[in-house]
This record gives sequence, C-alpha cells and structure tokens, in this order.
Amino acid sequence: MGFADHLKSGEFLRIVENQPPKGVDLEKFLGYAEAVRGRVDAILVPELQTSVMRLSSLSASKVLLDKGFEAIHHTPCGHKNRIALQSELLGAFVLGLDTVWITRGDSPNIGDNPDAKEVFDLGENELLAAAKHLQEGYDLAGNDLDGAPSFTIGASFNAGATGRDLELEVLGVEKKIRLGTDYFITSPIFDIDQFAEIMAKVQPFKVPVIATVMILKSIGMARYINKHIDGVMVPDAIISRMMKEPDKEKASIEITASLIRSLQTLCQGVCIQPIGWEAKVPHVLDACGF
Amino acid sequence: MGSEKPKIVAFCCEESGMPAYEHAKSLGLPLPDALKVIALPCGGKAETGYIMKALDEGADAVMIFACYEGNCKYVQGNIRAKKRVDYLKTRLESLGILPEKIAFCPVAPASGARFAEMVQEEVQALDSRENKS
Amino acid sequence: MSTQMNSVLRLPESLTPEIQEISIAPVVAVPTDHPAGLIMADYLASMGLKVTLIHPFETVGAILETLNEEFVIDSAVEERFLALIARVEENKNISVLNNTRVSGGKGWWGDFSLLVDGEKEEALKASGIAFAYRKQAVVKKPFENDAIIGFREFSALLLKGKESITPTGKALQKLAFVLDLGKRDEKWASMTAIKLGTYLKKAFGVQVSILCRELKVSSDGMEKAYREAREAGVIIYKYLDEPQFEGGASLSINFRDTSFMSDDNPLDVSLEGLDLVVLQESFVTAEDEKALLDGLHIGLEGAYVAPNNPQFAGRTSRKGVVAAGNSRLPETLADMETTALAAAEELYQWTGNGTYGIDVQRVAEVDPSKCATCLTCYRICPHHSIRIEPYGERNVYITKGEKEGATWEAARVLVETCDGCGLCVSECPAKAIQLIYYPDMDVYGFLKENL
Amino acid sequence: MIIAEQKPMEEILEMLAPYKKILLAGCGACVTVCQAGGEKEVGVLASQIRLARKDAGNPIEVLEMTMTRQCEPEFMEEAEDAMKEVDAVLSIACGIGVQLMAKTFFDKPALPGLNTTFLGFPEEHGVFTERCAACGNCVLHLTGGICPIARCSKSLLNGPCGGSQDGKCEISPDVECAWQLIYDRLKALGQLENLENIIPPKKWITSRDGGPRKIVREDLRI
Repeated sequence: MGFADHLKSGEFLRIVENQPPKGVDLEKFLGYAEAVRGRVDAILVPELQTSVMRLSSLSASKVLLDKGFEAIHHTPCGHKNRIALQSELLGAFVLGLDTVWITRGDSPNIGDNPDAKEVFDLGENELLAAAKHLQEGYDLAGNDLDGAPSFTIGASFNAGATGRDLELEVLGVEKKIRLGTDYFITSPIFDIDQFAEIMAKVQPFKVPVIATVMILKSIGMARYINKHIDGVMVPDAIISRMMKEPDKEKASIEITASLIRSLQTLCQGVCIQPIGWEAKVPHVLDACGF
Repeated sequence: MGSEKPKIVAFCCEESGMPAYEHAKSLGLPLPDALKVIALPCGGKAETGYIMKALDEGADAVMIFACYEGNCKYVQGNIRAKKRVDYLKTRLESLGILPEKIAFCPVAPASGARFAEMVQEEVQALDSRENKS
Repeated sequence: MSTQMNSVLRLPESLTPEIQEISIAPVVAVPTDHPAGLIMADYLASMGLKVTLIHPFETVGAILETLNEEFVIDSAVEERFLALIARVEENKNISVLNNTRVSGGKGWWGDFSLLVDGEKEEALKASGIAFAYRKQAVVKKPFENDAIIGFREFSALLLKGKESITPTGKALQKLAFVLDLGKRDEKWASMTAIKLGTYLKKAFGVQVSILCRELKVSSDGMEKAYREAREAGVIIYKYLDEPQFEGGASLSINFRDTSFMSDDNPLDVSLEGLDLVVLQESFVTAEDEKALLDGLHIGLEGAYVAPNNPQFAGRTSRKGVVAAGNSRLPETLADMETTALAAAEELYQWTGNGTYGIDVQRVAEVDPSKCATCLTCYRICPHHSIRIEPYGERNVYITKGEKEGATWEAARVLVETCDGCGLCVSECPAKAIQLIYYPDMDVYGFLKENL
Repeated sequence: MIIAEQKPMEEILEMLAPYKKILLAGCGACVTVCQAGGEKEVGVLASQIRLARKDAGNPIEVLEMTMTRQCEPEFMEEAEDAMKEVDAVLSIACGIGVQLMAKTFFDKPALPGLNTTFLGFPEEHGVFTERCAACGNCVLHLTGGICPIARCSKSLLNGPCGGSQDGKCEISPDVECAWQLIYDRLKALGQLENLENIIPPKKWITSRDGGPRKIVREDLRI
C-alpha cells in the first residue's frame, strides 16, 4: 500500500524523520531505517534541514526506495530557484518518489555555511502552485511538458500559531489546499490543548494533518526551544514531569509516547522527529504499542 | 457658445511660431476663436508641465509651434520639445487618452499659411474624433 | 472663425528693466586659416579693438592661397585682397601670430582663453572670438569618372561662365544632382541644387534631375523654390537605398524612387545618358576648428546655428563667439564677404565698447535652496552659461533675498551670457530655475484664466 | 545615487482606483536627480492622473507636494497637514520614502509611484546605469575598480564565464562584459597578476542574503 492509499484509508499514520548523512557513509542512515522497517508507514527524508549542508533528500530517498521503504521526499525553497525546483520535482517523480513534502525552507545564515547566497526565488505557496502546474502538464511559465508527473503533495503547517497568527495560519492552510495540498505535516507539537483548538479550525477542510512530535532529549533542550524557536512551546507540565523523573531517557520516551497517544484522536498521524535520537525511535514505537 | 470649442492651446516659439501666427493673422487667415496663443522664447521652453497643465485645465489639444530641425537659435530647443512631445504621447496613450491631443508642429516664421493650415487640421481631427465618440 | 478674438500671452519685455553695465575688454582673438578671418580682423581692428590674428601659415599672405581654390577671382578681387593683407599687416591694433595652431579654448564671453600650440591657457586671453576655417571638401566618387564632380567644382565651372560646358568637354544636356550621400543633412546642398537646377533648366534647357533622401523645406523660401523648380520642369526624386552608378560610354544612375509612389511601393528608375553628375561633398572640419569648438562646448551644431533671422548669420550658440567663411559653408565670394562682415559687426556690438549693458531681469535665475545640483542645466544650456559651484569658499554663492551668510551649493546662471531662452527652466527636475521676466506662473495663470 | 523610474500609468491608475483625494508626494533627493520623482514629475504626473480620471468620469483630487527628502523622519512633518485631508498618498520617492510614509501615516495607504531600480549614475544625460549592488562586502580593490557583482550578469568573482564575445556580455550585445573591463583596467594598471589569485566564494551574508541589514553606530546614537 502506497502512502497515498494510507492517507485515503483514514488509519493513523506513523512517519519517522531520518536525516541524510553529512557525507556519503550510509550505514547509520540505513541502520535507523531498518530498525523501524514494517513499523512505520513512511520515512520522511529532510532536505538541508536548518541549512546544514548534507546529502540531498532526493538521493537519500531514492536509496530508501530501492531498499523497499516508503520514502517522503522533501523540497524546500531556500536554496534553489524555480528552474531547479521544478526540475527536482520532475526528477523525484521519474525516480519513483511521488510523495513529496514542500516547505519554505531555512535561511542559510542559520546553517553551517552562513555566507551562502540565499535564493527563496519561490515561497511555499508558489512552489505548491508550480507542483500543481507540473501535474497539469505545464511549467510555472506556462510551457508545455512532455509528460506530466503526478504527486501526493504535502505542505507545512505552523501548529504553534496563536492569536492573530492563528487567523493568518488558517487562511494559509486554506490557500495551500486550494493549491493542491494532499496532507499537512505540522511544526512540533507539545501542547495538546492548544493543538486541539487549532485542529478544530482546520478539521472542516478535511485534509489529513500529521502532527510532528519531537523527542525531547533534555530539559535544556526544552528551554532552548522555548527561548529560540518561534511557534513551538514546551508546556511547563512537561518540563516539570521531566524534572521529577530520575531516568531522563525513559521519561523522554514516555512523554513522547503519551503525546502520540493523545494525538491519535486529534489528527491523522504523527511524524516522529528524533533530533539525533534516531536509535530511540523503536523504543518510542514500543511505548506507543505500534 | 459654439466658437468656444475646440479649445486649442498653441505654444509658440518667439523665433518661428509667433511670427507665423502674426503672419497668419495679417493675411486674414481663419483661426478658431478658442485658439489660445502663448509665446515662449524658444520651443524648448514648452515643458512637459505646461503641456500637461494645459490639458488638465481643459484644453482639447495642445500644439507646439517651433522651428524646423537645424534652425533653432538655441541649437536643440526644438529637438528637445519634440522629444518631450513624443514622450508625453506615450504617457497619454497609457492613460487611455488620444495621443493626438498633443502635436509638435515645425513652422517657418514666414509661413502664416502653414500655421493656419496646421491649426485647421487639428480642429478637423478633433471634430471627427468628437463625432466618432 | 475669426482672427480677432484669440487670447494671446506675449513675451514680456522685462518686468522692470534693470540694466547692469559690465565691462568687457575690447580685446578679441581671430583664429583662422581662411580669408574671411582676415576680413573680420581688419574690420574689428578698424573699429578700434585689439585683435590677435592666429593662423598656421608662414605669412599672412598665405591665407589667401585658398581664395583661388574656393572662388573665382579676377584681378579686381585680387587687388582688393592684397590691400586687405597690407592693412592687416600694418594695423597696430592687430598682432599676428604666424605659424600658430589652436589646440583648445575655454571660458565665457568677456573671459575666453585660447590654448595655442599647447601653451598655457593664460597665454591668450580675449573677450570675444571670431573664427573662420577652411573645410576640406571630399567627393566620394563611386568610380573614377571625369563627369562625376562635387558641388564646389561645379560652382567653379559655372562661375567661370561656361554654363553649358562639362569637364569632359561635352555640351551639357542631361544633369543629375545626387544629395544626402553623407551622414549630415546639410540644407545648403538642397538649396544650391534647386536654385542652380532651376536656373540651368530655364536658361539653357538642361534636363535636370535631383536625387535626395528627403526634401528639406525647413528654410525660408524653400517651399517656394521647390515649387518654382517643379514648375520649370526640374524632376525631384526621393531614394531610400544608395543609388547605383554605372559608367562607361554612357553614365547612368539606377535607384528606387519613392516620391511618386509610397515608401512601400517604390518605383525603379534608371537615369541614362547623363553628361554630368554632381555629388554632394562631405566636409571635413579643420583640426584647429574642432579643438576650439570642443573646448568652448560649442560643437559642430552650435557653430552652425542658423536662426531664422538672417541678420545674425555669423552667430554661434555662444555669446562672444562668431564664425564666418568656410566654417559656415557659404556659396559665393560675395556671400563669404557679407557673412564675415556681419559676424565681425556682431562681435563688435558685444565687445567693442568696453562696456555692455545687460538687463539682469531678462535672464534665468536659480533658487539655490531648491537646486539639487543634478547638472541638467549645466549640460543643457546652449550658451554654456550655467556653472555649478560645488566646492569650497571660492564658490560660495549668496543668493538674492537670502540673509547674509546663507550659502548653498548650487547652479549659478551667468547673467552676462544668458539669453533667456528658458531651456534650463523647462528641463530642471527640481523646478529650481525660473526666467525672472517670464515666470511659470505667467503661463499657468494664463491657462487658468483662458481655459 | 538611487535610480528609479516611474511605474506604468496603468498600474498607477489601478492603485488609485479606490481613492477620491490623494497626496502626490515627490522627493527632492535622488529621484529628483534621476528625473523620476522631483517637483517637475509631481506636476506632470498629477495632471496626468487628473486627466485620466476626469476622462473616465471619476474625477480625483490630487494635492501636489515635493518634500525635501522622504528618507528622514523629520521631513515627514512637511506632509502632515496634507495627509489629514487625503484618502491615500502616492509617493514618487524611492521605496524608502514610500515605507517611511506608510510608517509615519499609519492609517493612510502609501502607494508607490516609482519602481526603485538600482544604484547607479547617469552615464550620459538621460542614460542611467547600475554600478553597485550594495552587497555589503566590497571587492573593487581586487577587480580594478569595476564591480563584478553589479556589472557581471552572473556576478562572477572569478570570471569571465566564457560566454562573452568582443567584450560584450552573452545576455545582450549592449551589455559590456564586466570581466573584459576588469581585465583591461588591470592591464592598464599593470596589475594583471591580481587575476592569478582566486577570489574566495562571496560572503553573501553581508548582502540581503543574510536578512534585512542594520548598522548600529553606538558612537553616533543620540
């Protein structure tokens, strides 16, 4: 069953994010994938996350595909112009990677090559429009294609939006759906109540929403997120729970698992973001009973 | 009053347009009542602002009577005026206004006949436009 | 329709004439290599001005060598010019610089400096300049043929009184003028061809064709002259691409004519059996003249200013600079002499009295508080009479009506040379310049009242 | 100098469609000098707008004003009274002027009448060319005083790209190959050995690529 069918089936989806290596040694990358084989519906391969130079999502996704995994190829806007982005989408399709996730991407100045030239030729919405055009048989400039691809297109969704931002975000979701989005993957969720509130607003659109769940490794990490990352807030309850537990690792996995369990009734799936704790993902799945 | 229309503003170079106007008058050639004549020391003094202001104030057409190319006392006043008219025509076009509302008319000082003729042509052009619209 | 009721806004004389006397040293320079220069020097000196005659030859007499090439002279003319040379050489008001070339110039009326033979600019100061230089006529023949000549050569043939004789000795029956072969559109050639053609046709029944790119009706009397020529039977053609010449026993010209049909529908014409073809020459400006014109920001166009008023035949675009002789392409000896005298008189009017009264109301004035020092006026002024004074104390400019000590970096109009044409006013993007005697408000007010 | 050009009339008229009374505000600095937004252009554009709207049977009132400079908060005062009367302001200053107008008069729309185009100079009267990309990290000392960022169409730091012909850029025969110019100039200066060094990849972080830039001079702050 392909990812598109999973989406349609209405079952609760399990996705794991697997970061490609910074280099060409695929051993760990494949090891993490093997560890979850059969236990997840797809592996999301991020492209140049936080603008850190590493192996491309396209190549890494293709490697996973060849090994029999369902891979989600990621196409952000930050480092390529519209010509390269459209070409990349065509390339993904001919390689068999027809599930893609489109995001805005990160600015190079937060990454490990901060002097790089920023591109952002297209924003997320324009790239979604481009993908729509490609599937209709022509490119963004209106030129005909020799054979059109067909994708299952995902977009991002800032689940941390509150107040005025929330109105804008809901507007944005609606716009992205008009541009052909088949599913959303959210920013990391920690506050279930807040997420429930947002989901109430986007539920009527009837487009699958997959919540990202980040494995919180330490209290320090929680504090860092609260201080530096906009739109993601780790509630005090989670922090104090972690503080109380003597075995931080175990607590971390349990917190993650309980988050996932609460999400099962709220949305259509989770995407586990291990942030370096890829090896712990099977334990999280165990704890969830997946 | 019928004779109040069309209102034509003629900017006349003191070296050519004005003498031509005087000549036309002395020959008793017909000129519309509503012709407003403004003398300028050089055709090149007819600035974009003057031309637009005249139209803005309600002129139906603006004509700039200057010397023939190569005859300008100030070397290139007439050429500059012509270029300005050409530029304004493109602007008028993009405003959805007929560019023919502005005309650059080179004239020799002793050509009263030509002066009157060009004014008549403009009047007729305006009339036929009026009838069309 | 009537001719009485038009509202007219006339050019005001002046608000309140305010005459400012300025002193102008009666000192002029005459750079020349042409007889017209001698005429101007002689006239100016005879009026009491200090004249410096600058020429590239060994002796003043050598200037006359060109007389023969350009004009037909008889002994009476020769005598007249020999007397002229004697006067120039003897006149104490004229200092002659033999063997001297001009390599540049700068300054304004009343304060010109000429760079001669690479010397320092201070070497030669003059309040005014009267120049006259030869121009080399170049005939671009399609191939070598005695029956193809230039205008200058043709004029010489005619002036010798041999109207019906061609250089080949054949009786002249079929003649073609070919104009506009060069880049520059020079009206004198059309004028000459029309006049001579009409004359030859009327007087001798010569079959005359005139080939040109464009009819030039832009001079006084040209329309009338064209009509006369047509009525007399002179045929005028308009070509688009360069005409093709064929030589041999019979000279012919083939071209596509657009005068009878439209541009899109040309007619192939072949003129055959021509006895004579007269080509419009191109003229090469002398090095010295070019250097002078460039230095003074006059340029070739400025040197040939041909205003509608024929009185000012010798004017250039700069006050205090006049031109005559070949610098203005006259046709005959009489024309040349008239122009030279008119030019010299013009310069004398400006420079001769030691003082000059200027109506300082009839000029343009800069409002320095609005001036953006964009240099538009400086670039546009035909008289080169606007300076930009940007740096330091020596350029500090205190404006009229401003409190003492209010200084601005701004453009400044030299009232002495401003002719009040208003070009700078109409170009200034900051609207910082106004003609004092004719402010914009006059025009705007008139428009408001009358529309 | 900042070089700008007037937006197409259609665009301006479309922007102004909802308004009945506007302020047309020019600027006395760069855009005056490049003849896009000075007092003269204010007059001409105002007439054009009035004419077009009158013709369309939907007249508009246009107040005219040319401010000393639209890029300084202090000069905004000049427009205060006029802004009270109008529905919107059409600024024909550079983008800085429009934004300062928008910031100062928060409740009135500020519309751009110009396209702010580049940093350049008049090559001759009426011809403006780009010379500086404001990249924040000048290399002119290495490239003979000719900027490869602004003038090479590929912004190559170690050109030429191989696409130039007769010293002209491959994008158009009207565009000079910046690297040809650099070569000629370095040759004239006797500094051709400069070309043997490879200039390291550009630090775009000092350019717009590092996000909106800001310079804070504590010594200057009042």
